[in-house]
Amino acid sequence: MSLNDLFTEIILDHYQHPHNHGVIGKPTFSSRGFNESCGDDIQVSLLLQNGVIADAKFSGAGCSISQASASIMTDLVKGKSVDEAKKLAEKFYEMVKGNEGDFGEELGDAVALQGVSKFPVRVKCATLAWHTLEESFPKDPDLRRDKSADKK
Amino acid sequence: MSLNDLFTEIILDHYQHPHNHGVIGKPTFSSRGFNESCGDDIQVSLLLQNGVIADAKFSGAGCSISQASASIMTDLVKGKSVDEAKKLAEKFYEMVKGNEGDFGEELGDAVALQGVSKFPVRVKCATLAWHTLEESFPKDPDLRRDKSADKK
Amino acid sequence: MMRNDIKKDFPIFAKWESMGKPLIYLDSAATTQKPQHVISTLDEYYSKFNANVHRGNYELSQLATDMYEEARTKVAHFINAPKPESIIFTRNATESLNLIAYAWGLNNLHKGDEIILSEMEHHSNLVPWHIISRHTGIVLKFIKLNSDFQLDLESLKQNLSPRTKAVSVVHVSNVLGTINPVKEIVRIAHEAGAIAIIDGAQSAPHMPVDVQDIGCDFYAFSGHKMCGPTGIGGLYGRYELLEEMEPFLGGGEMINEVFPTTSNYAKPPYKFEAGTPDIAGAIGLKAAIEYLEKIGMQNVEDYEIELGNHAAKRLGSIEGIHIFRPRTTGTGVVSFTIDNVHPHDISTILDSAGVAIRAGHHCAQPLMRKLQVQSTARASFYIYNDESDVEVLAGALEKAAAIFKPRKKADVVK
Amino acid sequence: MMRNDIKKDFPIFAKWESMGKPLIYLDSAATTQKPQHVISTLDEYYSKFNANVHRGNYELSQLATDMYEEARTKVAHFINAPKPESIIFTRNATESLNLIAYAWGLNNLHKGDEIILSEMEHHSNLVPWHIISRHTGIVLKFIKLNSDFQLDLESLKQNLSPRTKAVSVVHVSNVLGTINPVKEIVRIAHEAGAIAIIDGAQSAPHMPVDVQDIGCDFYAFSGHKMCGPTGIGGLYGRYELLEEMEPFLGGGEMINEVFPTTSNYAKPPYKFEAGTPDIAGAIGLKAAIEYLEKIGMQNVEDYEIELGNHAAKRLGSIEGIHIFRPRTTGTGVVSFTIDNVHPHDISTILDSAGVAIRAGHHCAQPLMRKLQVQSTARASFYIYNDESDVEVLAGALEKAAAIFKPRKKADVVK
Ligand SMILES: Cc1ncc(COP(=O)(O)O)c(C=O)c1O
Ligand SMILES: Cc1ncc(COP(=O)(O)O)c(C=O)c1O
Repeated sequence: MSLNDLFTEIILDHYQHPHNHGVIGKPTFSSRGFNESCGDDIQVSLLLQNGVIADAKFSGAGCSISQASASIMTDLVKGKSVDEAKKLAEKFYEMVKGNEGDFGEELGDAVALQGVSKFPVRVKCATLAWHTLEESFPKDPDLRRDKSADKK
Repeated sequence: MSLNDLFTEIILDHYQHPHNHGVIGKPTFSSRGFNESCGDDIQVSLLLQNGVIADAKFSGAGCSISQASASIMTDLVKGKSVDEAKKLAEKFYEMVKGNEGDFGEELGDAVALQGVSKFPVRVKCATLAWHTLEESFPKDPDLRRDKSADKK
Repeated sequence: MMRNDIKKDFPIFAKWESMGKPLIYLDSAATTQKPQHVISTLDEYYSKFNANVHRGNYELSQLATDMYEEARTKVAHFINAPKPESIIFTRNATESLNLIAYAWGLNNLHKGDEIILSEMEHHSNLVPWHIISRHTGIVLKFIKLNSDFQLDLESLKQNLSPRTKAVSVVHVSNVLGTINPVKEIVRIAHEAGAIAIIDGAQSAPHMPVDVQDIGCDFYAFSGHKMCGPTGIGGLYGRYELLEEMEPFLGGGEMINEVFPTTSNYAKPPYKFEAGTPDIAGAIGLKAAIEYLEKIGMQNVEDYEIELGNHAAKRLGSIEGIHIFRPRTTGTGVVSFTIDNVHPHDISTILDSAGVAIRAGHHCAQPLMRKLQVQSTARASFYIYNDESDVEVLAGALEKAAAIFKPRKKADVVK
Repeated sequence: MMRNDIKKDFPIFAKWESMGKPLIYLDSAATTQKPQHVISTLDEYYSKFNANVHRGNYELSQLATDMYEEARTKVAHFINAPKPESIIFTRNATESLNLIAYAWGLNNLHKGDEIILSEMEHHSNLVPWHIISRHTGIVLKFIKLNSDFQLDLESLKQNLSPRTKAVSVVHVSNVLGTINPVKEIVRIAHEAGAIAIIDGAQSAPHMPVDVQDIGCDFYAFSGHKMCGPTGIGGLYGRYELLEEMEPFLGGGEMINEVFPTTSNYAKPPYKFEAGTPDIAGAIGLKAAIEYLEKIGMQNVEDYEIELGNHAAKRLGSIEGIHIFRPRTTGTGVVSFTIDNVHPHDISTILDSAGVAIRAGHHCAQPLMRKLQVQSTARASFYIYNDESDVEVLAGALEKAAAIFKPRKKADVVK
């Protein structure tokens, strides 16, 4: 359980210089998530175009792990469909739970969070952005496609 | 802690053949007492005349100790003033608490309850009638004299 | 089959034996004794893992949190709740029933609404409704007892009305030992559009319980009556109902956001667990369930029923005894009176023989009135009792009857 | 003077030491560790004296009842309550405060009535009033915090009105360590005709408390924060007020007579203790008080204040730290933030050095907003901590600051 496994350079960089920080004006989906134990509070907003996530942003405040995870997550889901994004989330949960596997291919920068699996109390921080992303998706699969695409 | 110390012949006799069982029609004072732990429920009613307790009765139901104690108590307080009755009650509490002393002179039959002091769970039964008696007396000492006497 | 050395698992028996005062404990319906496994678990928790739960981000707190949540999972499994989150930790069955009355009742009931209880309820399933009734004006109705000390389901049906909002009954009577047909009662309640509440204080410790099979909306129980520590109990609630409900106690842990004058709440079960819970208690309860599961709840039930039946038969031979127990089903609870001997006196005479039973109204005064007694004596058996205990009990009762045999009035002394 | 081997009384420290992971426990404001005396007392109770209280008429039950009532007497003596009967056993401070809100508040407050709280309250003294406010329409007002993290008594006076029915404030803040002038606050409340409620969760464990000197109507506290077991807490209430009040929870023990649809109640404190209490918890709390009294509460207070002051000074030398603590009075609680390092990250870094602190909103979200932080880190010291713990803490904090030192944006990977 070395701190270096947790606070990697990539995490610290995303934390101090987050990507996609902000709010989308007229998002297709958005959601807010809390982590009661440390007060993390994150908002995720998404813009769907042509069946894929064209833009993703996050705002709110939290610890390095939750903020870096949100920064990386918003990078990753861009260009993905809702179903692809949900698959990524599943992969991510697997990784931070400590399951074995090669996650680098699909999860990109997010593998920097693999060390979280050795810090059980921090798993909730790492997954917050992803859970909030999933919460933003409508339960009804039909609604998960963007309306703009339907109009065409 | 022999049972014979508790269930003396005198107690059993008072229990099976209680004295002063009943209710006084127009009592000067009366009160009702409960012993939650065994469901004892006793009513005491008193008639004051010329500054002394002319009649005392009890009713209700309870265990041998509480019933016998009520039977003996009502015998004892007859002919006593309220203050004398209160003093008797104090003496009785002392005895069942297990204090040393010669109680026979004042407490008469009630000394048959001395053995209760060796059965702490039964002390509440023995004192119920006496507490109910005391509860029946008004707090204000002026009211403790009988009204009939005042009218004279 | 029951091991015949169960008593050894409970250190209190050896302790009293060693003091020359063997303990014949027949008051397990009030609270059971605790096996060494439970006592050691508490010791280990405090000596090794003690920390507050759900709050700290450090290892020790995480360990304590995990242990606390594992206890929840264990309880859920024990009564076959569909998921751990449907279990709320409380102090005891009483608090569980009050939680329902306040959180569900106070917020959902209106003047004229009706709740159906039964004539054999414990005060814990009566007084909370009296309190809510005072606040809301609801009406309480009662399922009648028949002459075999069983609930009369016809009377339940007659009590139903469009205003019936809940039916709340005891699973097993703490006085009569009657096992009520709760599955049938729940079905009738649901058909009438009412929710169904089960007071399981005397069933969880004594038989396999399956809340999904019973189908109830709530099921309340106490840890201390099932080999667990004092201070911990539980409430199973149907999750969707828990989600809809307002909270009961307010404070730390049960909130999402708190502003000066408003707050919004966490999800169940946390919504209903305000403040620092009895962490050690929950973990001790888990140990108690581990212990009971090792014996097997079906074994527990079979053993108790057999011992209860045996005791009822043996005591039945005592002159002047009246036993309040259904002819057919009956658990390890045997309530009785003996002519001319007040229950309190019985209890004292038994105590001097080392036999601990209970005498009184057993927190069921309305039932006492129904039975037309002021109080009863009650022997309640558990896994650590056996037929030899019944013998000692019967012997002491015969002695009691002899002491209080009616005699002629003596000459008045003095 | 404080013995310097206090740590030895608490087995958890030796256990972790022996596992090669020494524990530096700085989260005692959340819950304290337990001395061997408390752990052994629980063990002894369950192995020797376990029985239900106030119900059985046999010797074992009487012993348990006596021990339980002696615990009440002990608690009364500890906070100088005028008599044991003015102490109600609850699960924790949270339940105590809810008891007041429900039993007193719900039955006595009307639309437009006002309760004055403060800006530094724990959720346990906020959320119950939110709930009662929803039921009754009462208005909540707040005593302001000044720039030295103390309550502004002028603001209390300005908030008073003829509708003020209660003033309820925390004795010692669990975030700031501020010791509030409760005697003065109570006097002001009483002059205005309001009752005065004190949340003593953080004072009872840490200083001599005299409820008669304070003059409050209610005083709430938790056993687990003062070396006692989890699951037990208490409420002191002025006896006459307790007598007038309606009950809170309904059930066994708290009644006199129960009829099918009504009941009347026992005297306080029993009126407020429905169901089987946490008997072992109360007896364990007595042991905790015995332990603390042996040390002497004045010694505890002096030691903690000195250690708190020392820690505040030592931590003050760390670059970028902000300490939220009054200049003059302050207990063993030191809350802080460090620029660029989130409290949660601080806590993880400290944890890896074996230091247990708490990071979060400390169940005081309105206070966090007032302080304009999302959360803080909090080190809370107790009798088993010393200056060497402060050194380890400070070293680990310096490491945290170094890890999170601002750096230039890296080339975006991939
Ligand atoms: C000031 C204050 N009040 C109330 C509480 C609630 O205590 P408990 O969780 O034991 O009910 C706490 C502790 O968290 C506290 O610090
Ligand atoms: C049937 C029944 N319900 C409720 C209770 C209340 O249990 P507790 O006192 O543990 O809250 C009891 C036990 O006394 C009981 O027997």
